[in-house]
Amino acid sequence: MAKSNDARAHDDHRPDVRKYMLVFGALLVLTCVTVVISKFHLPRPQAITLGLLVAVVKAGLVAAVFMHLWGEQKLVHKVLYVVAFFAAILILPLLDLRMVVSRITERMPVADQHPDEGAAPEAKPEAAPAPAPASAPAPKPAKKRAKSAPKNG
Amino acid sequence: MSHDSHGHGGHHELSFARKYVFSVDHKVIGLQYMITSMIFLLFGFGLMLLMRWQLAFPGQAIPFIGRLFPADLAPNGVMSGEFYNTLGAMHGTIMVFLGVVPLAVGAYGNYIMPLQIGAPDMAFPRLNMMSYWVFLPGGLLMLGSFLMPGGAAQSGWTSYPPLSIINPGQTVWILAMVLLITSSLLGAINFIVTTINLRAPGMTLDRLPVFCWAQFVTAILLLLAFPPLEAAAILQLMDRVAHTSFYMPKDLIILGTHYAGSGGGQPLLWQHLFWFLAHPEVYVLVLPPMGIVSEIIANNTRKPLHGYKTMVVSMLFLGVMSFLVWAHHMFLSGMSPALGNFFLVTTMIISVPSVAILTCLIFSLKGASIRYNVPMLFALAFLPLFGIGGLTGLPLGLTVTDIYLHDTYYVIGHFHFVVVTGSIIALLGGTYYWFPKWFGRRMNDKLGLIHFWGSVICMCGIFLPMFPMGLAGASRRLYDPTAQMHNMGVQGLNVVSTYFAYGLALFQLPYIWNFFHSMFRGEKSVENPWQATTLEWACPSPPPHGNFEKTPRVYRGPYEYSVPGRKTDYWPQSDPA
Amino acid sequence: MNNYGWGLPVAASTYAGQIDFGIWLIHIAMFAIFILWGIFFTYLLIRYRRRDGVPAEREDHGETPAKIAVPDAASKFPFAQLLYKHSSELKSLIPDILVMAFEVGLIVFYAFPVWGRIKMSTPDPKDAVVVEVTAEQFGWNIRYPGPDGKFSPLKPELVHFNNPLGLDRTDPDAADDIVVANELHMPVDTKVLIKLRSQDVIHDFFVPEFRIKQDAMPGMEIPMWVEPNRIGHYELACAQLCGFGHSLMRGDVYVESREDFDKWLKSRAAATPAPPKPSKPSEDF
Amino acid sequence: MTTITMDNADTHSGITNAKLGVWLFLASEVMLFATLFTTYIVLRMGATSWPWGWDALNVPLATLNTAILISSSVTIVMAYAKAYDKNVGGFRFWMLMTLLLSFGFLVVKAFEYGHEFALGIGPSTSVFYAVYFTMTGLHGIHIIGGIIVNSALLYMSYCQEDWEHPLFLGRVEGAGLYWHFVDIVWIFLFPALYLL
Repeated sequence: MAKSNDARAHDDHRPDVRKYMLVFGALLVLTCVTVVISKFHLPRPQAITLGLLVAVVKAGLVAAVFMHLWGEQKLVHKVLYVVAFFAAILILPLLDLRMVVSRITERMPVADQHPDEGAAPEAKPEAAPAPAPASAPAPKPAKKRAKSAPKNG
Repeated sequence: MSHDSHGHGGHHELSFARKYVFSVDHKVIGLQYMITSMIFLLFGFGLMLLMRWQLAFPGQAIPFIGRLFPADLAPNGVMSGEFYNTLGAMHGTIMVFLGVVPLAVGAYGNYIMPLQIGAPDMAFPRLNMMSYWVFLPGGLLMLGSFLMPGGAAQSGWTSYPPLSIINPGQTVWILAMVLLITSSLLGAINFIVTTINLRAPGMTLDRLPVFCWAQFVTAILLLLAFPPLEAAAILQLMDRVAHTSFYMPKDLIILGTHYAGSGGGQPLLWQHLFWFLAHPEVYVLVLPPMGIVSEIIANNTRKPLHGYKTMVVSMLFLGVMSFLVWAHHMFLSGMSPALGNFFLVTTMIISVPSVAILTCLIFSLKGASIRYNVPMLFALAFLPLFGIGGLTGLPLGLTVTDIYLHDTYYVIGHFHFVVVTGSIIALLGGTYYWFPKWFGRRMNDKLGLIHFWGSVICMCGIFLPMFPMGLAGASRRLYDPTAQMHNMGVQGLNVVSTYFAYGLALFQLPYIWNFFHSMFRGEKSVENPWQATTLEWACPSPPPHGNFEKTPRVYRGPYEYSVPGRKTDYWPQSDPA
Repeated sequence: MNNYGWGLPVAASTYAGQIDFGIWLIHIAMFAIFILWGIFFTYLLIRYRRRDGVPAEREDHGETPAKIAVPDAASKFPFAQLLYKHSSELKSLIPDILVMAFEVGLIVFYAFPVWGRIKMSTPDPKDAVVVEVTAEQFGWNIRYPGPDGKFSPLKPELVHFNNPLGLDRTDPDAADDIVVANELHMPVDTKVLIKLRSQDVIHDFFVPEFRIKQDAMPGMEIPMWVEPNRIGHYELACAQLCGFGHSLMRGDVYVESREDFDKWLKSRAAATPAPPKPSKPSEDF
Repeated sequence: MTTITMDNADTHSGITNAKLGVWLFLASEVMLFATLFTTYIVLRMGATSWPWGWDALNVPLATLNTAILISSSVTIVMAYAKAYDKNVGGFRFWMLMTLLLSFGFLVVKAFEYGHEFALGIGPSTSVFYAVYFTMTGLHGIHIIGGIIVNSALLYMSYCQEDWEHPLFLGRVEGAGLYWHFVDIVWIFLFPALYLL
């Protein structure tokens, strides 16, 4: 392809309106799906993985179709792989906190299961008159959440 | 490589403001960065001189200017604890973020890199101008924080919470940092796009001079390492202003009163995010000077660099690894010891590329015909002194010996040997080397020699005593070292360092005079005074707007010196013969 | 206090010797490396200075031929071709590989085991003297559990001038706790488990003679241990910037025989005020 | 903008300067939001109590907001399509729709914040609200930045000289890339704060 700087000539991202509308519909549906799933108040690990999965699919759709990443040049993909690698390094501070939890004095209560299953949620008075009912102590977080940084942003 | 939309030579004459103040020419912006960062370096240097007085003679009034300071900072001339901490924090911040980075990346990168790749200007000239005009207000805001009630930032250039949340002066520090970070981000984008897209025809990646490789890796580090600090600084700003508790644990009792924060914060989180930036930052400080030293050594040994490919691969590897070593600053900070072992291994891995680069530079001297002019003296002094800096990093990088040496004067000696006798010596050498290109005149060699020998001896005089002090256990950032008995044994070394520090101040005067005097009345110089081969010497000095009359075509590698069978012992890159 | 000179102060704890060994080993290696490179460097500077008529010799690794004659002995190695192509460059890295081997040896045989022993393992509280050191802006509050050997949780709302730790004396565990400011007593040749806490900002527990250093992180209780093996009076200093009084924040560490230590504990226990009736702090003023 | 004729074809990467610059800027933005997400996860793991999204925040309103932002993503892609076909009327219509939708997003956000402030909930209430206000606030600032850029493009489509400029399509694509990135950040932010 002729390498000129005029964006149209060599960037043959010929816009395909039908594909855009298709993706638009898919995104709206996925949003409703993720909201409905969260309404069930699943136990922590399932909720996190499902929510994350839907978010990654939606982000993938936006990036691949709207941002024309699908047919993009290799250099842009390389830039994104480098960024993904360095963003993934930011996991190490989480690793540190997991290992140091035993030292933190103000620790999470040991209640491991979900608040609705049995553990009497002692109402923890919110500092301000919170509108929602006093929040029950969230149970001990499950396995470390996968890095949810927008990988292909 | 065509030219700006308003054409070559015949462009309409710009007004004084557009030509010199709000210029979009990478050369004018480079000089603006240079003059500004040198003034900031001098200011940070002055802060250090005050600190050295307090360290050597604690409790005694500062001579001559002691009375000038307001009463709360230095009651009747004697420096107070807060004032000492302010000087320490601002010395670190100004020297790193306002001095060396803008000089190494903003000044040299902006001026020399486009010339070395044969480009007419940077990829985004207006963005380049914007990056300077965001940097300057950031710098002035940082200096302005001295005038704030309560004084400037006082919790070290690392501003560890919770101290930095309850100490005065940190808010303006954060705002200035956000401006500086934005300026560096804009600069980094500009550098990467220029290096990728605007190279002259024939200038493939393996013909790129080492200085351009160093600036390219530095730009990637700036682009990817600065945003985490910006996010962490915004969180700290929220902690200070909106009383959130990102870094404030529960039930803190500060000066007897129960801190009314909601708790739940993690002070370690700031340390992780800060050092996630700060370690790539120190490689940003050292990579461009390594590039400058390689250029000067290649030119003055009259032979190609030994192991060009090894050096380039080492720089890229250094760039990647610099993101994986940050927690060797945190071995003793409450971080889990198991992670200490991981970062010990990555720290030892990262010492390999830096040693490889130094080895290649030293082996470049083998079989050379070395010319001992002033830039070469600076470049040669860089090698052993940076070697000392690197070697003293070994006991600090090893977890066990770091238990004793962490946060002592050993650390201060280590990083000053890397930054002062490493980066700043190389940057000063760079001014002697490229001065003819900037102003078409040469700097006076006699003054250069005085400046060189005086600076190197005084620098070693300041920083060598810090190693025995560190071994004796003298901690850093101590307002009054004599308050602790285990420092009494080495207090004499503090006095030695202070005298050498004042000596170093004196030896900068010939340099300042030489720099500004030669700008107008220096001895006129030819277009290529050092008979160098890289592209920046293939255009008139000082280069006109648009740099090259005809776009240069590159035919060979950057350092083709002493090619057998040629008349002259240098073969410029753009020479078709 | 004659144990402070230019070099390392006297070693007064069991693992101080190991840390000193590491420091001296690395410094000897550093001097060796620096001097060897220095000699080679000055030789090069003198031997290859510019002389008229003597041009620089290029190593002419410019366009190395594609196919390098690899000696058949080495040809079975995977990267033989590549290594031989860049042999001149790689030969120059041999000194670095030696230093790297030394470092790997240092890490595996010295750093991992000693770091594991000092920082990653803490002695069993039953057979060690347990002390809780709470750092605050510009002072160290040192708490001994007293005969019952139990610490009571601290209540921040009870903190006021003469109760810096917020100790609730009515709590049976806390009744016999001994709280001392800036004075740490240790029996010689017994393991001491120190629980390090901080009330406000980050401080750092540093006793040069014990070669012990650990940041006191607010919101964390960090266990560390030391086993003093030399009777004497040493200095406890803060090694992390904690405000304007950072350098004035010092304490004294007394290592004495077991009997003296117990005698001192009893004298302090006698001096501790009897558990007051649960008065609100505001009533005292 | 410099119109660079292609005589360094062998050393040019084939990607226009503007697009490469925008992607690098998005790279630094990814690092910024990755740090914020790391902070969110670290603080959540260390927190003593973390309210459930449905309890603490108004999820239906946020779902509406997500729908608004996704549709603004579509309208800006339609604007790019119209600019690609040099149809200035279509471009102006779709770009106006994008601006209206982004204003709508800010209005809904303002309602949400106002409701919370009225109840006395602020960033200092608890770590959850601190993370919520900081992340959505920073995201809101990025939305305002996007609005400024998009309205500048809309204005430029009215003056002939800019609309004919060969690089105008590149600018629209750059603004579109940035806007899609802001949308992707919200796609991750919405479940993280509201639903889990």
